[in-house]
Amino acid sequence: MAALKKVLVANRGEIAVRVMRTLRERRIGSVAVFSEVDRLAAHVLFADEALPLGGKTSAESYLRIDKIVDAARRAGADAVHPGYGFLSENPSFARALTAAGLTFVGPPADAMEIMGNKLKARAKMLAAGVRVIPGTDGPVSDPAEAARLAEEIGYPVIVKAAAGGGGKGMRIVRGPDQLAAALRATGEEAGKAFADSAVYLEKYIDRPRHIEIQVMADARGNAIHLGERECSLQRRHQKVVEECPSPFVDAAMREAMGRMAVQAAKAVGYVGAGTVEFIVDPGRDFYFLEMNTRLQVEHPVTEMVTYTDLVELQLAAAAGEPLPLRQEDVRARGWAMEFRIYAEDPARGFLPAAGRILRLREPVGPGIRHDSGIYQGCEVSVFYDPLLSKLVVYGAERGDVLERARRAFDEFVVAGIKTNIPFHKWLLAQPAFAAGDCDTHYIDEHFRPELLAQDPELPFVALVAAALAYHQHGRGAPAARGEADGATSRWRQAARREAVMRRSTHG
Amino acid sequence: MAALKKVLVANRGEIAVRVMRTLRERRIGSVAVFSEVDRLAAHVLFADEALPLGGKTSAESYLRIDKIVDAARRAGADAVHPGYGFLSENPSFARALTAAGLTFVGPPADAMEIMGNKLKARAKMLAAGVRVIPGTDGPVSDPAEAARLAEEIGYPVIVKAAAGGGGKGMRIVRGPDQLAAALRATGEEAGKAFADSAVYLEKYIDRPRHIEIQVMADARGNAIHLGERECSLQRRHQKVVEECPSPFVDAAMREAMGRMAVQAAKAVGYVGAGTVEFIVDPGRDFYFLEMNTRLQVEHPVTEMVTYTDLVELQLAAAAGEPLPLRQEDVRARGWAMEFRIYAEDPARGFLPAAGRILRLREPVGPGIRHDSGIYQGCEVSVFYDPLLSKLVVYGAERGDVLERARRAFDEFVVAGIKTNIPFHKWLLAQPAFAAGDCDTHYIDEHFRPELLAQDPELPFVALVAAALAYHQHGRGAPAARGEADGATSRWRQAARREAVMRRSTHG
Amino acid sequence: MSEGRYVVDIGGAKRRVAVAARGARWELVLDGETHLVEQAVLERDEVVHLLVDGRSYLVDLVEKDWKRGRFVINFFADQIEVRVRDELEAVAEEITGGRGGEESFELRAPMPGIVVRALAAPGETVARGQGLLVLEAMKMQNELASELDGVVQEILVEDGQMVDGGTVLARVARSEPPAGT
Amino acid sequence: MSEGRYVVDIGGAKRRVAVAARGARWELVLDGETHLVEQAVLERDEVVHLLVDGRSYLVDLVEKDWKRGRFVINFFADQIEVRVRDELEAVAEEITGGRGGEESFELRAPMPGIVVRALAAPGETVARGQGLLVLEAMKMQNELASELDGVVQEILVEDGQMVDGGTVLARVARSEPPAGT
Repeated sequence: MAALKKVLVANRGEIAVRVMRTLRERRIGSVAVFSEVDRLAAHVLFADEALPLGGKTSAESYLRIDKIVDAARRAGADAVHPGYGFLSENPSFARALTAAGLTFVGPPADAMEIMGNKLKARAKMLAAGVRVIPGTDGPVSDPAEAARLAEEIGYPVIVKAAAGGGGKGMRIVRGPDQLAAALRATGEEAGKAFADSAVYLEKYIDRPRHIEIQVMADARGNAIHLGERECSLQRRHQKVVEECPSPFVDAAMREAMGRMAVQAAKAVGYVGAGTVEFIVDPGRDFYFLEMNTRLQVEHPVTEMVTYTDLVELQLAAAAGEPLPLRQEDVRARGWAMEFRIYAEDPARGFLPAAGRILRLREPVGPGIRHDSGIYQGCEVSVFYDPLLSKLVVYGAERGDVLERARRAFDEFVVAGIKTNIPFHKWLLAQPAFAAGDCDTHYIDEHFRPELLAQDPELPFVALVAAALAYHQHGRGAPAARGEADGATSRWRQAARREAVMRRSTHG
Repeated sequence: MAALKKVLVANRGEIAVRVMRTLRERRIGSVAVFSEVDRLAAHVLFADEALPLGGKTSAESYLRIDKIVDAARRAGADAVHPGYGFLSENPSFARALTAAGLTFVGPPADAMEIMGNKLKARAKMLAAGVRVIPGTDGPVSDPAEAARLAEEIGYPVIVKAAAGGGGKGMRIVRGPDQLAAALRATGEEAGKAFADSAVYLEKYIDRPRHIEIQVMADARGNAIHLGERECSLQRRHQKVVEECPSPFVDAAMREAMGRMAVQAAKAVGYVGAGTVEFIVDPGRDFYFLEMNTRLQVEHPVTEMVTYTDLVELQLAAAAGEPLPLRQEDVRARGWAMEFRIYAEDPARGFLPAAGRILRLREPVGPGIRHDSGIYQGCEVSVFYDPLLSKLVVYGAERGDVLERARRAFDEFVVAGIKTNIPFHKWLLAQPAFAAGDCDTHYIDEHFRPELLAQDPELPFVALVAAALAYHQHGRGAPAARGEADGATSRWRQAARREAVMRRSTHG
Repeated sequence: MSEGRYVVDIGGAKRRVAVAARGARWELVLDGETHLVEQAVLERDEVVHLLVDGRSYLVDLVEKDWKRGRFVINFFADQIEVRVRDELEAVAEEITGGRGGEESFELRAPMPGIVVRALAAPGETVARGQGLLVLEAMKMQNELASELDGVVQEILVEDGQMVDGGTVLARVARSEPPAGT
Repeated sequence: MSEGRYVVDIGGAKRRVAVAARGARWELVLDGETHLVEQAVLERDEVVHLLVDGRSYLVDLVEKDWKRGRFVINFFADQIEVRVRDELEAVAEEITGGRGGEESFELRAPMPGIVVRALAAPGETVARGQGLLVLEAMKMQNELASELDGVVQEILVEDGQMVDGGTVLARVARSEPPAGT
């Protein structure tokens, strides 16, 4: 396969911009696509070329395989990078691109298909010797059979409705005496809720951690891993902070998890960047959970610690090049954390926020990488994911990173829309987080909106600013009396002149 | 000495902000000082507290020891960080602070004093076994004596007027037959120019490189080095690009230079961060040039590659703490380059530029650290150094860094004042630079303003933008006819509304 | 030398401020404490830098209603609403019983917070300016007062309850002003 | 559907442009080539995003003189001056010999560049619009033309010479227009 010359990025927001940065570094042309709402989105401004998809919702735009294939053809692109989300894990998309003679920057469709189906993936992994979470491979109804299987799996187990999901229709069973009742109750509940009373058993992991391994494979059968990412800090199953390395993982565990992740990738003939997610119990036993067949949101923490550019490695794999790294070339150094910046109001149940970003001052300086999909003046719409940007902080030690992150948030200014920055400030003040000691339940158990601390100086500063502004320009202002309406625009015009004058007369 | 609680930063611009970032990470209060011109400078906005010094010129403000000591006292600071330039290498300043009971974040005044005097420093280094550039230690007048000394030093030698400087009153002598004439001519010239005809001899280094070693010492007699920085890319003795490591230095040479730098530091009882500059000949022989007794402008490239925070190490040394690193703990990884962004016009002899930064979009993303002292809307004054910011780019390999730097400059927008960004773009396109093969003469020999390439798309893009703007809003515009004067402010008011409308109708 | 006296509503509290020019600086007297403020404008009506007793603050004026003296101020990632009135105007409001001819007063939470305790019970007669309940918000306890002379009709929240900004906390019905005022 | 025809001076060259609205887009015909442009405004009068035949450009209008049609456009770290005139106006200038009643014309370098060659010699009669010399700037060769019918008085630069923007390159003295026009 020839080297890529022009790549269409079938995504939006920070990930589209981030992919285009690598394209530009590799002298590959970048093509953006955009919905009607996104005419002025950051990725459109950043790209070399941009083509409209029409439509407002994702379903009308970024999820339309036909439109994207057509755009790639019209732009003369030779490949498409899907980012994450949207069509990134859709085998039909990969096949449509291949059919159109375009390269999909991602794994083979078959690998995506297997990993996209929990049952198929479980069977495949079991066959490949990958440790999956112990459980029954099908429905169980006979209580005696269930008791035998539960013994085999080991308590606690969880009884799950086969048709259930999202935390509904499941019961934790901590000993044999509770099993029969739980089977009966879950079955009845499932019958009512899903019109299917089938239930199955799975090992229940108390206070689990969510740790994932980055893998990278070429089309020649080589595969390596690039260490783990700790992703346990979640709010309702949504990751909010990730780090690399994990404070929970030592060298031996990393090696074992990495080996198993590579095994999983090889079992499905994987090519490109993928992530094998593990659920880890407090005793450090880990189980395959799923494989994400795309670049992860949190890939930057791996990049910072391993000195790699995962998008570059993806592009090389897609172009059929051999992996430029062997396993022994992968060396980690330092510590990195990613804080996801969402447009949402942590004081009101993390309600998604939308609107115009009136003011934006981003943290910079030593140890800060800000992968952003926003700019001052841009509109944040309600149509898409509320992820605005990712603040990636790195340093020599975890403690340095925590202090640096605090500093970064102390210089982060966003006005006009609500963000979860106050939430991150709360999190950084938690001793358990500082100690690296949070499982996946931590936030849901500990966070309450009233714990959010506004800047203690805010009321005083705001009072001073408002009183002075009103004194000078408001209704009662000596200078402005009788001209309140027209005053604003005149002041605006005079602002530059006056600012200059003030500077030379003050201070 | 107790831990520091509040530090006054006796500087301005990017270095003041950079120092304050570390102060904030270490939970130390930061105090800015500012001249009349700098009321709205970036460091004033960033600091926790800010005190006016009055005055416009440096001599009236940032160079006034009395004012700064007074400000530190008034603010209740316990220490002063001098940054670089201004008072940073002034022993009287260090002594005045000590006398006022304040900690100077820098070396002992005596060490500064020795290193600040070329003759004293040379003698001290010779005594300590540090290799200095071979030369006569005093004036030479007798031709026979000169011939003997020149043989000893080894040709080529340079005949320098003792009272000379800045490239005046010197002659390169490549063999014994030219020596007598050069002595006579230089002496005569010096007599006329400086009323002092004394001359001396020094070894002349053809096509030299300028490589420096970062050292760090504590008050307990420990000193280490943190590797080298390549600083050969200079324009008229002004550094413009620095990198770490140097493409010219191998492990053995680094070790030897490092050892010698530590020796130099120990010889003067050095404490804190310092830089030993070496001149290196093409045969890799290196000679002590001088020691800079402060943080260098280019310190970030060392930080990126060694995973250290040199300001943090400075603060620890000033507080009397032992060095937290031993020599064997210092490990380098990856590659970093710093591009100095100056307010100057490379198309017009690098004439310093001043004015308001009307638009600023800074490069961000993977591998970029931008240490900046500017913001959109700020004024760049003619009163101080034209250094606006430093674009620090890092990655795994030198080649990656070069491509990334090109990408960074391709997304860097500065409008309103001239900068040397076009010069950096030229530099990045030079094969000799890409090969790491530039000596200190490279820029002066190879750069010509007419080699600056404007963006090839600029004329076309500007034409389209201007024609459309004029068509819609200019004198001849169908919509604006007869209302040209008042139109601008109305448009401005309507901008937001219209931008939103456009977005929903376009695309 | 322009001077002014204002009543400022912020975070559910009412503060009195006097502003006076002192050369190129401003003197603010806030609840008896004097602050020296130097103000510099980055973008007029939008961004202001303040040195308050030497401390450095960069502040964004996100919303401005000059006539009503209503502002939303952004400071880093936090925002707060502020209302500034001339003291004379505020006094006039006091004399007319606040909010002109309104017959009842709804006490609303000016921001999310926790109800610490009610200071009056239903049926109780309260004077304008008298505290109705204490709301803890932004780590500060704020006494929220009645804006009418009247009778408490309802206290709609309980001690310890978490409330959103805008939640109605209590209702007061107007009592007739004594004849002759 | 608003349409307009303009003469644009840029980088020492004179270009003819026709602008016409096509729905929400614009069609620009530039020296016979047609471009489809979609314009979106980030900050009116300041920042504009253009999609020109699908290519993405973010442009800052740093200086605007709407009356005279003079703009300074910033694109990344480069700036350029552009002058736009209505074609009719430009034609009118041609008829009156350009720049109204001026008696002589100084050809100035519109930007720094290198003189490639002179196209006319002192004493030679030139027509308005006739090239006087070729200047290479921004990697493009630009023919700089006389704005007067007249006689070349001086060519002040030599081939290969590097010149700053604003340098006077040549002078042309007006010749009387033929009677009757």
